[in-house]
Amino acid sequence: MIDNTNKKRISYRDALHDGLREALQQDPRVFLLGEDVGRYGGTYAVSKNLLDEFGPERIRDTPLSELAFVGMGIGAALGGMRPIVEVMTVNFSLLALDQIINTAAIYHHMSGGQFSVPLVIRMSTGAGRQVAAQHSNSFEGWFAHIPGIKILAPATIDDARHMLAAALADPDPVLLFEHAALYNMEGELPADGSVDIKSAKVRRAGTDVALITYGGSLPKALQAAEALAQENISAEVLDLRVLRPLDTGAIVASVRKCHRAVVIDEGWRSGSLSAEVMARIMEQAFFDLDAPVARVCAEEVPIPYARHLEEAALPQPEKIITAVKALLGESA
Amino acid sequence: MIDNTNKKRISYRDALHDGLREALQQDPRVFLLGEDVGRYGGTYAVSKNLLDEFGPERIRDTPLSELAFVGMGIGAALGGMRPIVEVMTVNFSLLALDQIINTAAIYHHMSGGQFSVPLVIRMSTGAGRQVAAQHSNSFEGWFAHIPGIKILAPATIDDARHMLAAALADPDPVLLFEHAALYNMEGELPADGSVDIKSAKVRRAGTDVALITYGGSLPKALQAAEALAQENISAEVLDLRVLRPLDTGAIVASVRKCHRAVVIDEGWRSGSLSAEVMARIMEQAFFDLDAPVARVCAEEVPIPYARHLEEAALPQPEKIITAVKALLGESA
Amino acid sequence: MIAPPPSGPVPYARDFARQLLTDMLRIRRMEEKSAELYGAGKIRGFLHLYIGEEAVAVGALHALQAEDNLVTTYREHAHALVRGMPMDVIMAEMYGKREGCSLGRGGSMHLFDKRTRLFGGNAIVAGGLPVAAGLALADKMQKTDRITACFFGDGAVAEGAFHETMNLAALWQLPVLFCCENNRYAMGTALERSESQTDLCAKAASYKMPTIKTDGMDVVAVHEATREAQAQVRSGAGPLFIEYQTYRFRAHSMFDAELYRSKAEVEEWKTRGPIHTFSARLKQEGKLSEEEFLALDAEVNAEVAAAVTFAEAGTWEPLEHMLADVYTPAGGQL
Amino acid sequence: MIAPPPSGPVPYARDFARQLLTDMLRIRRMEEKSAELYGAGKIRGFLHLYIGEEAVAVGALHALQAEDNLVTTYREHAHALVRGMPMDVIMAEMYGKREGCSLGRGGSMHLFDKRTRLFGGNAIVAGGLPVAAGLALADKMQKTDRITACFFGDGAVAEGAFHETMNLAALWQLPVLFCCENNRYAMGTALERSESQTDLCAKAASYKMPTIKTDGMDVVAVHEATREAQAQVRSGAGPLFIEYQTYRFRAHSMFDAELYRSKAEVEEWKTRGPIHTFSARLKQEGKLSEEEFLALDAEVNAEVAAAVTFAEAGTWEPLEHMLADVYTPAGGQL
Ligand SMILES: Cc1ncc(C[n+]2csc(CCOP(=O)(O)OP(=O)(O)O)c2C)c(N)n1
Ligand SMILES: Cc1ncc(C[n+]2csc(CCOP(=O)(O)OP(=O)(O)O)c2C)c(N)n1
Ligand SMILES: [Mg+2]
Ligand SMILES: [Mg+2]
Repeated sequence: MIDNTNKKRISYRDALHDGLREALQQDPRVFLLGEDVGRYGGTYAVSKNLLDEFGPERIRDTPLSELAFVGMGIGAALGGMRPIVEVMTVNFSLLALDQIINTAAIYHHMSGGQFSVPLVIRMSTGAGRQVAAQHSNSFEGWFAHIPGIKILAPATIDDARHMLAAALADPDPVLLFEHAALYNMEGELPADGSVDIKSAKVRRAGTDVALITYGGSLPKALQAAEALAQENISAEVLDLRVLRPLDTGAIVASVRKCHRAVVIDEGWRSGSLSAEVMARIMEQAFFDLDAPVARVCAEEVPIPYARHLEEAALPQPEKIITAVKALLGESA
Repeated sequence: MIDNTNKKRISYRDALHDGLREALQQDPRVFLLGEDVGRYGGTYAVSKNLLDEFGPERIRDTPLSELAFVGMGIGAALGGMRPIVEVMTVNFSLLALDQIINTAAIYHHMSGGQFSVPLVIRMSTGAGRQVAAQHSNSFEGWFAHIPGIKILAPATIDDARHMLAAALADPDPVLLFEHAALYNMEGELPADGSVDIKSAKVRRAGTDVALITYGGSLPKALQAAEALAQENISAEVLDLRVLRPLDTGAIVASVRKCHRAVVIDEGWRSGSLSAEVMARIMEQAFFDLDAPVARVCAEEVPIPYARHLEEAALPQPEKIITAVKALLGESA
Repeated sequence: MIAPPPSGPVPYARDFARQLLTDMLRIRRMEEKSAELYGAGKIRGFLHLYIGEEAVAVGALHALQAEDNLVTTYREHAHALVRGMPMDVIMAEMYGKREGCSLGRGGSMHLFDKRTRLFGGNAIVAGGLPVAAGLALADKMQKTDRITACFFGDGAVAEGAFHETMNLAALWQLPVLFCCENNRYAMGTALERSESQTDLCAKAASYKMPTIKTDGMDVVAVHEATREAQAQVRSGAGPLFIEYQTYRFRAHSMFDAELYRSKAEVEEWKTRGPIHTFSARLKQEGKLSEEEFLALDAEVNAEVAAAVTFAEAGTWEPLEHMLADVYTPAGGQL
Repeated sequence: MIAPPPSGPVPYARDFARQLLTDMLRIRRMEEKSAELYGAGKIRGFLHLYIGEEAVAVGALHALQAEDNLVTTYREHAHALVRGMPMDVIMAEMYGKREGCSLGRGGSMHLFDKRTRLFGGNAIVAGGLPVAAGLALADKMQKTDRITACFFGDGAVAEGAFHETMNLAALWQLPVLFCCENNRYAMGTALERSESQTDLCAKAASYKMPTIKTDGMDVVAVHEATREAQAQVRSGAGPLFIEYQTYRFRAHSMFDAELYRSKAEVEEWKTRGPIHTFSARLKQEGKLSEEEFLALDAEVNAEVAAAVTFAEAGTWEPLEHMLADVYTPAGGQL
């Protein structure tokens, strides 16, 4: 599925697909289960053609039973397999939350360390495609509240391609959030064939302000940084990548360097991951700040269908730029 | 059920019971549904004897079907009733989250303002009784992330007695979290017969440090404040009461007054409501701070059964005192 | 192997028969236009067409009474239209315009109408079932003689929400009519790959709930079955499950490559198309001439065109309203 | 009206018959002691006793093979014990001591044992069912001939998780034995107030799953039925649902005033008590004398006493371990 005109250019969707295919090829214990992953070809076409290659035992279409098939993923992991459960979107994961939080997340600890649950759950997240309130949630930051699970948010081609392998190598439940607005994003795939699932990464270095973000907001932050550069404002862009455990060291380092920060988060402002990032900065880099950290988040409204309202409800490069400028003014 | 030796002394449990009974007496549209609210007498005995008084039509025992009976509460509210749904504990609310978040919370907005859902959901929350990880969650701060619902956390006899009436008078879904460790708490019931569900309340005035908390941690914060007073440290205790919408004004006022603050929250530290409180202080009272805000939260571990471990995992007065002293030292 | 096309005498007076036909046509033409508008970028997000299934909404909803409650899914243009929501209001909602039923906030999947007691357009599969049971509980407690009709697909049957709601509705004898639009697929998943028991009426019966299975490609069969069903529910006999066996002619949504079924299967089902089989029967019985059909179709097309004009002329909700209605305004209590 | 007490010949050799009796007694005495220790504040949190239901765990688990998987609920002391967890380890766990199976982190409701493939002790009603189906899926994919036994109560049947799992297990023909301990109440809610269809086998059958209903007060009936059931599941015939009709003699947990049932009902069921009816049969058949019974009981009491001593002597997990095992240590991958 790789674009042949330039061997290294690939879409986020195809990078995910290739990562999935590779995982299935390399480990016979790996299998995929979820709604419409097989015959339909995957709701977002990430698993397209995999049914033909790996057969219905390993590419398993499930009925609409989110709670049960996520729980079955837990059981299969306990039973020696390496299941990848696809929950079609984060919106439907609410139906499966009990199994994720009240079973998967506590198994290792509560069994006195006897059992581990090497389960990977993939789901799409986020808004931006006019699919209205019930289909536009961003709960990945919310999941990051739960001890015992790890939360990944690939926002680059490289992470889309390689995070799955790292997640599968992890002995504990890992949730991997693919941002639905990124599937069509294209980019170069670096030659180096692996990524860690520990660290945040500086995607653009800068000195005046740290833009701290993840997932679907990363391209927006990069766009804002580019525009700011035109006005001689040097913005650093930090991609959190791993939402739990958070790489506090990287956050603090960016803040120490820039003395100002804006957190960009597609979750609703109150109680979003942005708050936790700010709390950590408060705790560990308070005296490095020249101004209070600002944030650009989703407006606190069920995400509307109409395009102009949806756009206005979400973080956008312009809003980030405005926040940065307000911050620089304030700290003068 | 009021203690006769002193007519105004009453337990948190009985205050809740009396509020429930009054609601049922005053409005024929009000009814209670949930697991074991009737014949069993209520898991925490809050609804004891109400079946006899109001009959099985209005005190409805449900099967174990959290998703459906919470959704039925939404429907009944839309249909002109004033249901009070009891979800036995917040732990089981995970099974009903889809209905709460992806239906109740968005109904008014997404219907273009046509429909409202005057639903009250009560549930017990919190740890502290050695019931282990699956029964010791504190998700009320997590729910506070969701626009379209309101979140209440009664922590005093007065709020236990009167918050329900205010919740029922509200046209939108209101979730009321009763802390399981508070049911046996006793106190005086003020004569004044109502409370608002808008404001945070200063439960103890002070000048050196603001202890910002809610729910089951309130008595612990008050205990810490009392102990600190012995050492001539004047702690103000702010009870948030309403977790969504948060009373930012009251938070800022306490911070402005004390210039230092500790947030105490039984949620796991990362991504708990404490983070949002810190973020708001960062945004609105940064320059009033003499030291970074600190927090005392639950340790990031599934809450263990063993008493010494459970105690160590939760906020305790001693930890609050230590945090306050560290803060006062730091800001010197 | 599918059943032969519906045929036989139509037991209705000319006017009512034509109304059924007209409503089916209105759905068909409105949706054909919607698909076109989707291609043109006027309608966006998810769009699920009802084409092929028109007999179900039309036959069923004409059997209900005006004060009944209606709960449905993301594939609900037809239900809203037959229930009485003006086509231009639907179209405006799909455009995202303020003149839409939900001010453009919900779009195609979320049509709400307080006037006709249409409680939405729920896009969480099986999400509407508990809400419907709750509406019915309210009616039972208030002793109205209203019933609640709840539409959902075959895919919803696998969800826990279905099970919990069926049990509660039967246990408490609630006046709900569970209307299952069995179009044999949930997205790309055929019923046989979704249910160990594919006879959905047998599943419903396991809750001790009466059931009716009917040919959802035949508006007469649908209407007759639903009339009987609603009367039984309204009589206080408790809930009833009615299965409409139908088929969607189009893709699940606009993003579906239809890899999971053959063209031949679709073509075979099209021979049972509810509009042409019904109009053929009317013509055969002399209740409709070809000219009348064409005139009627022209009228419907004019309605569609007017709806598009209305939607095009619609306005956008002002950005300043962004945070309105997240909570009910004080005093706005119902 | 309950059935008459189990009677008739015991089709087992003396040794095995005595083992069944002994295991029932071990459960009974261990739990009587636990209740006492709860009163003394040694055991805390929630404590759910199995007293009255002993025939189920004993008869059923002796029909399984050592490599089978076991998933159960918060009312699981019996399952852990019969499965082979030493009584002192159970007791230490209930004390919250480090010598408990889960280092004291789980307590009464959360017994885990990797050695005997006991996957817990899940205190979310019906929460274990999906996990059990997943274990069975793993076995099916790995072509082992292991089966998974999943215990749950009558109350669990109303949960969506039950429905979704039953369907998936039947659809995919997974080797799971669904063991429903129908003790007629979920806390204070009688089955008739919980299910529109109170015949739980009929419910299970609606998933096209074979079912067996058996007298859960009779260890012989339980054992025979479960032997047959497990063989069928192990043969690759897919899942099976077995209902054990039983009764708990004690309160739901230590916080239950038992307002929802009469003393007379409890007393009537006690006449069917699994231990005294079974020992009476053995005595009648000359497989057990009164002296032997008393000696056996004394042995069991000694085991209980030793378990208490063990638990008392146990240690507390150090506070420095507080955050251990939230994640699997690197390299600790299974
Ligand atoms: C809980 C949930 N899971 C998954 C989806 C994604 N989804 C939308 S429609 C659909 C298929 C539903 O099929 P069915 O109930 O048969 O209705 P139909 O579309 O055939 O009318 C799926 C899987 C969803 N909206 N909600
Ligand atoms: C999902 C969920 N809801 C509610 C509870 C509280 N609860 C614990 S046990 C129980 C009754 C379960 O009854 P049943 O399944 O019949 O098992 P039994 O206790 O009779 O063995 C309830 C309601 C729970 N633990 N989990
Ligand atoms: Mg369908
Ligand atoms: Mg029971």
